[in-house]
Amino acid sequence: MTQLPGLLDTEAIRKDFPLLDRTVHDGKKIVYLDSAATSQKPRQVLDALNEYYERHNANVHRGVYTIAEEATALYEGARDKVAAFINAPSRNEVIFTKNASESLNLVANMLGWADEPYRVDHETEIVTTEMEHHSNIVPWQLLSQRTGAKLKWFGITDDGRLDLSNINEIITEKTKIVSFTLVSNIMGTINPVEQIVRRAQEVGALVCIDASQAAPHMVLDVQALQADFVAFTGHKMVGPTGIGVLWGRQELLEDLPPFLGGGEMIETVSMHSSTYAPAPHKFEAGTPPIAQAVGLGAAVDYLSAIGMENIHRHEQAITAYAVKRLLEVPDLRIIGPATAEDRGATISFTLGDIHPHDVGQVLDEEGIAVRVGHHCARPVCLRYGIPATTRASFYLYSTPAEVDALVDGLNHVRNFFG
Amino acid sequence: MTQLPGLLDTEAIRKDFPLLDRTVHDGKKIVYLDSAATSQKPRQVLDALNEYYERHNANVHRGVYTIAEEATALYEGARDKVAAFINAPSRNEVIFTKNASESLNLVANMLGWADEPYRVDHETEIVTTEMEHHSNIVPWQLLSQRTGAKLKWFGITDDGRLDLSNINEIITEKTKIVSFTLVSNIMGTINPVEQIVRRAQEVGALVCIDASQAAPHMVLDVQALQADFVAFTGHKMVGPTGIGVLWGRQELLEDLPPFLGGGEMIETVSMHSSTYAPAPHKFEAGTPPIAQAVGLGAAVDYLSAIGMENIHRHEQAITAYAVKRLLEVPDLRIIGPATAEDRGATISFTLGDIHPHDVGQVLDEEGIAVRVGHHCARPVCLRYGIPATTRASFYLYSTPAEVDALVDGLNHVRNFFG
Amino acid sequence: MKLDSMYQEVILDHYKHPHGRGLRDGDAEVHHVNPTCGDEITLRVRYDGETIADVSYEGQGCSISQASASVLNELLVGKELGEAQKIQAAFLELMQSKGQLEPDDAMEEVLEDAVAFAGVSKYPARVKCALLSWMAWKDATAKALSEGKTA
Amino acid sequence: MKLDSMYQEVILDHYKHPHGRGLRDGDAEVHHVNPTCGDEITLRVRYDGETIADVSYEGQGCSISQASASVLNELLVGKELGEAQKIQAAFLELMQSKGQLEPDDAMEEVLEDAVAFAGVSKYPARVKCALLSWMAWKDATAKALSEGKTA
Ligand SMILES: Cc1ncc(COP(=O)(O)O)c(C=O)c1O
Ligand SMILES: Cc1ncc(COP(=O)(O)O)c(C=O)c1O
Repeated sequence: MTQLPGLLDTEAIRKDFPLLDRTVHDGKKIVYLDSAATSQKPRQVLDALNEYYERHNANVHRGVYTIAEEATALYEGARDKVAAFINAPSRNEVIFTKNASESLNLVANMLGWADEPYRVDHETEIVTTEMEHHSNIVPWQLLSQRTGAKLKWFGITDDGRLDLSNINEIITEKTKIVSFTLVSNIMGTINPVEQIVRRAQEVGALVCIDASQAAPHMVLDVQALQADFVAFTGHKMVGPTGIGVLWGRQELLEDLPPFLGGGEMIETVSMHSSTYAPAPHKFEAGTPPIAQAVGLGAAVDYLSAIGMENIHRHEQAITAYAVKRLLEVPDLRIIGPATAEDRGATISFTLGDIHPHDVGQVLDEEGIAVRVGHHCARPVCLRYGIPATTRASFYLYSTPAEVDALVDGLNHVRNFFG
Repeated sequence: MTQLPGLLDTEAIRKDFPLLDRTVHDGKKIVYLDSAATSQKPRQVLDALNEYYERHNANVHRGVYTIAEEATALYEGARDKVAAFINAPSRNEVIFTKNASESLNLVANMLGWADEPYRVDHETEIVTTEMEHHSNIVPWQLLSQRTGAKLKWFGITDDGRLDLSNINEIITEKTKIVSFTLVSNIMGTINPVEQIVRRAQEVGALVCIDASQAAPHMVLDVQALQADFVAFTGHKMVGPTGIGVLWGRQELLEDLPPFLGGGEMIETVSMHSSTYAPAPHKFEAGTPPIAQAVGLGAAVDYLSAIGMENIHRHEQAITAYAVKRLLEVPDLRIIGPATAEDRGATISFTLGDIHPHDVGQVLDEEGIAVRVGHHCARPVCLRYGIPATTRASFYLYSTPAEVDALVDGLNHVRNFFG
Repeated sequence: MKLDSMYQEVILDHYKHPHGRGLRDGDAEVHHVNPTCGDEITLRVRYDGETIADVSYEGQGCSISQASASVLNELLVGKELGEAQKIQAAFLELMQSKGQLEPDDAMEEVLEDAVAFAGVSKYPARVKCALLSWMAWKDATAKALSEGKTA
Repeated sequence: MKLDSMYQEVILDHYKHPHGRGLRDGDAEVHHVNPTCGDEITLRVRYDGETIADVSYEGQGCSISQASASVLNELLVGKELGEAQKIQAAFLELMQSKGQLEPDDAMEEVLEDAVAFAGVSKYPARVKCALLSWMAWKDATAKALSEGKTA
């Protein structure tokens, strides 16, 4: 067994994740290398869901009876946990959504309906990057179409970094919002937040950070980031599906208009007009994903108990090892940073002329689960003139042995189509 | 034990619902009479959630590996189940959202951004009713504010029915959309769909039906309703939190613009522009509530196995019994229909001058869980000049003995504040 | 019975026979709502220099919110602003104690009848009911001050 | 090995040595995309009366989608429209069979090399790859017909 410095005790950790015991194709143990798409869930999170449904299930906020108070305490307690996890100055800055995509759409729509000084209109500009997940592109394209605002973006360098050489032309006095990803979901690149935030602040633009690929893997401190909004998603951080988070600065959440209307987000309603509850409830219309928030709270507890620094160190070790071993495979080209520096544990590559679909199919036969395609980041594929990539992504339960299995699998793929 | 004709075998059914075994306040068995707020969940639904997370968890639609194909089959299979449950002409007409509120906001936003002939603008009118849940009022108020369209509504009669006497003045040639609830969540009233739909069709207006309080309790046949959109929510129909449904007619879903942008809802994306996937995916941005959809599929299976006609008959029997018994309590006034005809198993009432908060609190001490307040339908309280109501709501697991417990509890309340 | 710890005799008394209910002249008026349950209060304060000359109110709500407004009226009218603020702070602390705070003699001296609300603090959904009038009073006072009506 | 049922020798042959690849003159052109994986094809049809004179194409995609386009070209070019539609329908049926359909002689006669795709029908994610060019052909033909280019 390969031993690397900084690894977690994966033997113990893997026992928490029932799915990792799963076999496919006549008894082959699954090698799950698709955590960037969604992570597996530990027993602790599933227990929290079951406990909620079996003992405390009730609608929140409006009940005076015992289990309604318990459900409310659990739901709001999850907000406290998430606030602590991201070092939010106030729990009221944590909005629960259904996923990161909703969080990002929420920001775009708030700004579209806002009054000055936040309002995005035809005289203003929106900035994003070529490296974004579609969920941080399409909302801004829609906003731009609907308001007439101009959409601009940072390009990518040959080695998978943001090209900030023209930062002063991209972010200008007209820029109202700069929205970019902290970690690329296709190339693993970790982006230089500080430089972008500094320029945005210079021109008075708001900053929205897509932390979907960061929150699961590293310490996320919204105060240190100095952003105005930070979005992420539960299912990638050992939490349930159906829950996302938007963190926003309190004064902004107070000033900005609501997005979805309905129960829970109001103060008083008459047929003629309504007033809205203070944030975060102003942005949580309808019955929230209660069990899912509770599950996310348990996920955050689980990650914190292991320690985000330790998880990050583990992934750095695995990534360095994986980069090294992958580059040993003939014809393999890494798309994105080809070293272990300033990158997360997500590695995209091409393998000669073999289409990623075929790579993925043959690997699956060996029990190895990787993702193939555009990874919801088609502009990156266009940028590098490739139809798609094969992507392996690692997490706190990944082992060097799984890297080895991947490399063996890729060699098998080459023989198969050789 | 009271025996009523048409009752389900609640002894067997209650064994499926772990929470109903729960005790509160030193061993008092819970009497859960708040199913209109959210239903309890059977073991079968929780098992489906666990099975999904422990064996098949992967992101959907993009994987070629085994568990990703399984997850996709489960997620899309849930869509088939829901489509069959509501007799949808096509599975592609079933959109998964996070709750009914999102479904209703989705309709409002599609119409706000639509081209002619659907576009809602300052020359057009929107119609709703005074009986709606806030989630079917606020989205239309927001749409009206944002487009300048005029919002009109049907009033309520003294006995809790829609006042349709002026239907031809309310729904006119200017009306673009009529949105109303099939069953009132505060008074239990079942509304006369046919008459409203006929008038809407006469003037060429679209019809949106809020079936949140209908889908759990009766046969829901979207074709028979002849509506254009039907919204409902999973957590009230023995499904998980975090999942809702919008059904829409296929040609409308094809013509109308998307709402949330992001992964999954696109066809191709470039930085300059994007094209969208066909419905339903066009309206499902980001990682969907996968496990929750699977859970809703299991919920629909559970309800169908018992039979929606049987559930409805059970609730009718319980409702008739509850109305009769409640009216025996001195000073109790039912808000809404005071008979068992054309109403669901949700009964709101006031008890002399005792504030509903106090009623609920004292009942809780007896283990009886009822909801108190506006029930997200403040205009109804305003209409009847009351600050709030106490609401008892029944479901397939409710028993006549629980009705008796409620009545005993209410008599205790009267003595307590007497 | 746990319920008795919430519905103390004193509270039920205030509920049934509220002090100072009704709207009278004031220096400032506020309207507060508890969106959770729909309780509403309209409250006016009148100052005579630093002295609270009157707190008048009208509203709808449960026994706890009604009794709390009545106790507030009884406790604060006639007091100096500084003293009233101390009472308000003590009441807030008690209500946020989640049933963990056992009122001692010192507290009883400050809060008088209001210590009866200690039991309510165990019921999170009702804490807001108890605080509604107190928050309204604080807000109305700030408004009166900013309009320069006192001192 | 299950994989061999998908990657039949015939399929790999077509993938490595595609028939009729490249864009040539046509009566109608369509561009189809498989959003699930990003496979793309541009396809043109040319009719000579009722006879398919040419199907030319260009695109990017996996072995399955490439081989499928090659097989399509081989099978359809030279056929009468009616016959081609029968072949298309048979292929569609086979691909939607979820591995349940064992091709018999009659089917082999209609589909020739295309029966090799039977194994692909077990893999839902790949069915769309196999169908991409066939859907494009159908669409292009409808376009050519509606523009009155044939018969
Ligand atoms: C009639 C009605 N419509 C809409 C809703 C909103 O459903 P949700 O809170 O799940 O969005 C509810 C329940 O809360 C309801 O009873
Ligand atoms: C960087 C990034 N942003 C946004 C998203 C969208 O998250 P979700 O699909 O949960 O909305 C993802 C993952 O899908 C992602 O990787």
